[in-house]
Amino acid sequence: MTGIFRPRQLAAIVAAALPLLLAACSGQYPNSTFTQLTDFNRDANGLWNTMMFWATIVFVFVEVLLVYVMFKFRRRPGGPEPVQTHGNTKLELTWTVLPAVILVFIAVPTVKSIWRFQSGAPANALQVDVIGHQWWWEFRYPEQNIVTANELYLPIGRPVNFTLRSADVIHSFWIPQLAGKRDLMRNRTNTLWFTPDSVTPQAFNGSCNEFCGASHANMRFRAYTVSQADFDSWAAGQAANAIFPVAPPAAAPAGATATTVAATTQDTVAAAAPTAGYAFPLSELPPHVLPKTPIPAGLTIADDVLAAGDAQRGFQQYSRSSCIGCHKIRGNPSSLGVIGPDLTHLGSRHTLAAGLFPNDARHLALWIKNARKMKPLASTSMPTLGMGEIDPILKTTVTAGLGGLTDQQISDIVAYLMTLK
Amino acid sequence: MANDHGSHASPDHAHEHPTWKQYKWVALILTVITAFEVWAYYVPALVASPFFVPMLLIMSAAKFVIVVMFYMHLKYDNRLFKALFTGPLIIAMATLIGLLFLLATHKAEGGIG
Amino acid sequence: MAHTAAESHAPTHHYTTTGLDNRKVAIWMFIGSECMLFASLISTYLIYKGKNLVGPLPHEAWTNPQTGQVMPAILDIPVTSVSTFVLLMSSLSMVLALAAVENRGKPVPPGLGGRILSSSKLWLFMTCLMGAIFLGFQAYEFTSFVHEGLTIRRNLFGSSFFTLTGFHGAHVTAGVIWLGTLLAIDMKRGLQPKDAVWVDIAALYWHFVDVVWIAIFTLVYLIQ
Amino acid sequence: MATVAASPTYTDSAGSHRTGIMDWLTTVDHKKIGTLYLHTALFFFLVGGVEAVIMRAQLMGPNGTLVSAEVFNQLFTMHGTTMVFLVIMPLSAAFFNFLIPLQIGARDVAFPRLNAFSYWVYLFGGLFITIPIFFNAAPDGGWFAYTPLTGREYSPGQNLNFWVLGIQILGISSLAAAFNFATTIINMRAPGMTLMRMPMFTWMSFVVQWLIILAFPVITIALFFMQFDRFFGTNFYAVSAGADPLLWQHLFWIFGHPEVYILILPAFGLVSEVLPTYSRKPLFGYAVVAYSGILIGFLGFGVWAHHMFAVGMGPIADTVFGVTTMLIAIPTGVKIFNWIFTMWGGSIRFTTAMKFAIALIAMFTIGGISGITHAAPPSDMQQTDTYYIVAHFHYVLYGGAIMGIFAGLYHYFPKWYGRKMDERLGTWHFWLNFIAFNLTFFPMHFAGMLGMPRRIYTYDAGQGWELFNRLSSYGAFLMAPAFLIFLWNFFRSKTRGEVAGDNPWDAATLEWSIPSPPPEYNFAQIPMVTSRYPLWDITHPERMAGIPHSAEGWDDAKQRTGEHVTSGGKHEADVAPMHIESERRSAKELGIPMPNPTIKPLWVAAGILVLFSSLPVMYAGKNMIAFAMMAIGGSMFVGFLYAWLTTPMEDAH
Repeated sequence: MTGIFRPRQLAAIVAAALPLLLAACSGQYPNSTFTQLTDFNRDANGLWNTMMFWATIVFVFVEVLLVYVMFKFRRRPGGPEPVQTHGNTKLELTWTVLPAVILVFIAVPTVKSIWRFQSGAPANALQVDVIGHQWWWEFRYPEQNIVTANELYLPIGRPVNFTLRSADVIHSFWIPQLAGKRDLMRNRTNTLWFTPDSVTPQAFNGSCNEFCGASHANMRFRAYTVSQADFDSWAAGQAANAIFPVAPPAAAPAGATATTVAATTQDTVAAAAPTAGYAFPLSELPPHVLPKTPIPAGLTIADDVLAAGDAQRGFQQYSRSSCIGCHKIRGNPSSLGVIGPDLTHLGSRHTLAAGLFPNDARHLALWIKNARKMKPLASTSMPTLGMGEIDPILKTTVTAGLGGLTDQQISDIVAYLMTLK
Repeated sequence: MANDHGSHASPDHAHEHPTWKQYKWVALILTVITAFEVWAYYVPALVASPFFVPMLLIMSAAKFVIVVMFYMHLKYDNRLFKALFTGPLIIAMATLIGLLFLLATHKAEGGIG
Repeated sequence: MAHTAAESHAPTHHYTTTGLDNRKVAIWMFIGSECMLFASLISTYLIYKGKNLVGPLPHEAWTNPQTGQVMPAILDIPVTSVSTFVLLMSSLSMVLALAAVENRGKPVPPGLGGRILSSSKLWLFMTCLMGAIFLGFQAYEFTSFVHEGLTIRRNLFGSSFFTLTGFHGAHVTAGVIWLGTLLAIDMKRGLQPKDAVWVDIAALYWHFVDVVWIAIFTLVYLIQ
Repeated sequence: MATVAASPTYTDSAGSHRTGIMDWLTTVDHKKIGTLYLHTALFFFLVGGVEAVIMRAQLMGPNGTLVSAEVFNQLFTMHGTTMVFLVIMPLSAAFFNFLIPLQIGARDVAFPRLNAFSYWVYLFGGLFITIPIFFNAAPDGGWFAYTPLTGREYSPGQNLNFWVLGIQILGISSLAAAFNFATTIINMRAPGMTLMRMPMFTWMSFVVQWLIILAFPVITIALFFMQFDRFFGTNFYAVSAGADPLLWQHLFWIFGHPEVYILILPAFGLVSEVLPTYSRKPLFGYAVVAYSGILIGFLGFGVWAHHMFAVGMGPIADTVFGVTTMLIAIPTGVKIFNWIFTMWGGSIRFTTAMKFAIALIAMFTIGGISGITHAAPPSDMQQTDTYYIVAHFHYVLYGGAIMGIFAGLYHYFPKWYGRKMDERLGTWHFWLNFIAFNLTFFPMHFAGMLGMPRRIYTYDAGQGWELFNRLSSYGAFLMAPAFLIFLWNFFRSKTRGEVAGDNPWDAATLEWSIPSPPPEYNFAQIPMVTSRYPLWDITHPERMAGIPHSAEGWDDAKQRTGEHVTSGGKHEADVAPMHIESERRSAKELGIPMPNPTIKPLWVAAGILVLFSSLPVMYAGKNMIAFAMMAIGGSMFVGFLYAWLTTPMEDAH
């Protein structure tokens, strides 16, 4: 009967699987876990290879045996009645003991690896605190006094120890090419450490891996491994207060407001480092790190309005908008919120909205206009701000009374924020 | 009738039940242990000693076993019932101990500062 | 004996593979299952012990954040010791009730003691009564805790304590209703030895609820 | 005189001749209840399948826009919940109901009315948890419902209420059924049917009942905590009050891991019936297969935390749970080899049932091997919560449980309905299903190891996952017609299939010694069993030469009960040496008393439904309506339960 086709089917599957497996090791899989870029992954992959070695043997043995039995013992017309056996103690003992022996070969390196990576990080490790939020990542470097969001810089060759906590529900921190994942949660502090030791600077995608609500899929981040020198430069830049272009040009509107603003900016500049720090060059970012999420239909901003955005006006607008209640910009004395991501060096980041969009003027403007449309339930606290937009959660139209912003005002704020390198 | 009686006298009834005398003694022992436990609770030196918790656990286990053996007549009943009870009890205790080991470590934090 | 003709012709005892009654097999498995149920409840209570952010606390004095007043530990050991004793004694009356039903039809031992011991109604009633007294104590304990500020929402201790003892209390309540029903049947037509298995499974349930309390009393009330 | 009160004698009741819908609503016949389970579960299979197809359509390409994030989250939550609680468990329950009494030579289960109750609770619970999806209010916290996400603070909607209450209702059904079947297997076996002569399906079912008895109380408590948190504001999972976010996870997986075996072991039992039949050989190493089933069940309680390696339990716990998990591979591997050697030297007939059984061996092996890879925590940290895991457990639960259940359905259909399913359509179903299954799930291994997380409703372009997702989606689209072919074949064959006869497959166990479909009383005379394959003793004595026979058990029974060995309340005359019954007579003619049909279990179940439904009403702030519902539901529950318990099961003579 049809049983005869089975082996071919099986063979076809195995044949189809092999090239896929080979392809998996090549460069077109930018989030592959099969990398040699950290001590952690080398360890995990060593373990994987050991297991795959035995798995292949067991798989081939079992399936070949099965196929052989199906061929050899299929019913033939007029065939004899089968010889009756109902057990064989020696055989059964063999296939009980053999797997047990194989498991020893797997268990020993497993246990070694468990203890190696769970006995505390090396003393010289760089400390990074990761805090998961619905749905974005907060990264803090306590030694460097840095607070940033959604983009992580790691020096090559130095172990890094992550302390993982959550502000709300459980999240899971994962950069597949660098290490395994660890959960972040309230009331428990987790750790994870590894040493990125690739030769060249690289950029990676990271993601949340524990289901954390509506926008779980949109909780992504980026990690850059850079040289120690670049890292130091980056760290110095990030640790400093926001740099904001000095005093308004001569043509700036006169009056009390302008004066206060000027005074404030002067202070800001005085406290800030003179130059922005290192940032991973945009031109060197591999394509998979650049977000390609489409903009939702019906959400637009006119090019000319966007281009006309003025940073100085934006600064004023920002400083009296509802933004300051949730976001912090060190150097802007009115922007002190801590609920949302720290925006002090927003302009130095390459992505927006937890890795969902490229961080350019257009996306930032649309994000401010209607974040809840850009990212489902982006957050109950990041409101829809564009005048005339419909809030997808509240189902109401945003008006000036509700703190709505015109496209022009948004463009100004964007211009301001993009200066925060 | 005799047959009927015979079939009724199946193993779960064919054994000796404990008697009133035994019941009385069991009740007395339970009372004494309970009284001792409560007394121990009020002796600060005892409470502070490292034997306090093990002692209470042993006494409570003793009461547990006595009730199960005599009042639930597991001592006299069919072996099957012993298996039906002790099996799950062992799994339940192992689970309890495993959970305590795994979850004793969490710390309540006020929140993320 | 007093049997109808039809009954004596009828087939007799259900054949079972083990010779044991189906209901008894089932009740023991049910009790095994209940072990896991209470193990989960007790583990949770113990895990959350000492993890409270606010009082009241079971064994330690605590400071009321609103008033700054130092409040004593909340558990009332003397009261609970009495209710524990009552529940333990209810197990004694339960075994006597079962024995009385099983021995019905046999000659009653001479004297008042013999008559008392052979009264299943009395012992079923006593068991129900003691169960009800236990529940009364629990109701008193719960209300006084609520007055002292410990509600099921208050803290981890409140949630796990009320749930654990509440589940036990619900079991006692079910037991009282069950035994009350048996008592009503006994009053109506008299329980016979053939009905003993009904009393037996109710008794096994009742004793199990008792041993759970033995564990709770030690783990929750006595160990600090 | 020794008549036990609750077990009055059987009689042929007047009520047993009801027809039509009332017949189904009032039935206490284990075979009919099995049929109800089967059809309800197939309906939910269709629902769960539609959910899966929509998800695969959404994920076919990057940045899909077919459904919103909210809808997708409801879909994957309900797909998991449906397939676990409303499809595989009830399909297994259909077989428990239909087969266990037949396989052990009993006239019914130990508690027939409790059995009906279990079914009605399942049906109501299933509808309770499923219907909200049509109002975009279905549970959306995943089938694992991790706290604190599922607490009121982060999921304030009604969605999760339906989940927590629905699973609680379904738990009542599973527990009631488990006590019933475990008692049946312990206590209702025919004389001589010792434990080591039980058919393997009954053995595996027995292990499963124990897993349910011990695992479900834990989830019951975990759900109560969640329920209290959501409805009454307690703090069990409230992290802001200092609760441990892992408490739920541990309790859930203490239940959840045994649950995996609850899903797979019945299928193992079914293929252990199918393989010997079509190989014409007894099961190789019967005792070892039985013991390994027990061992899998027992070890299943000691491995739960391997679902949680990413939560950071510390090196000791990781080591312990990693190693115990690896140990489970041993008894599982033993089963695989025993099945292969059952076929070895046999005379294999490739019926559809056999094809599915062999597919189980082949596919479950893949799932088992990938299972080993995440028994190693450092490796699992790269795998967990990715599509690799999705691939793994579909190889176990679809390649294992579902394939086994299909094998069982094709194999037992003739016994169930008296007709065979069409083999040509069956072959189509098998091959389409087999190809579609591998096309759907094999690429997921790659997607996962190449970095694709689970439970995401969208992914960006250029991540290297497009190909695998497209293949998986094609596979899912192919699986749908395969299932429709099965449904067509199933319903058509009931009335138009080839008439089967009593023992169309030449099988060896008791259920094949009676007419197909079995008469309501199952066995006119209870057979005395003297070996593991009682029917082959008659039809193929030559096969039974090496297999031990004895009067063990039968002698015991005789000795214990004196001259009066009876079964199911029958006289000794109704117990007879192993024989074939092909004559079909009515219970009345034979004088076999049957339990009365009754609608009370349905009403008790309905009372539970009303009681539970009051809580979402309360959550919506309509307290008066909620209290009214509680009062109505509570009194229905108590009232009908009393009525049920005080009515004897059968009419007295």
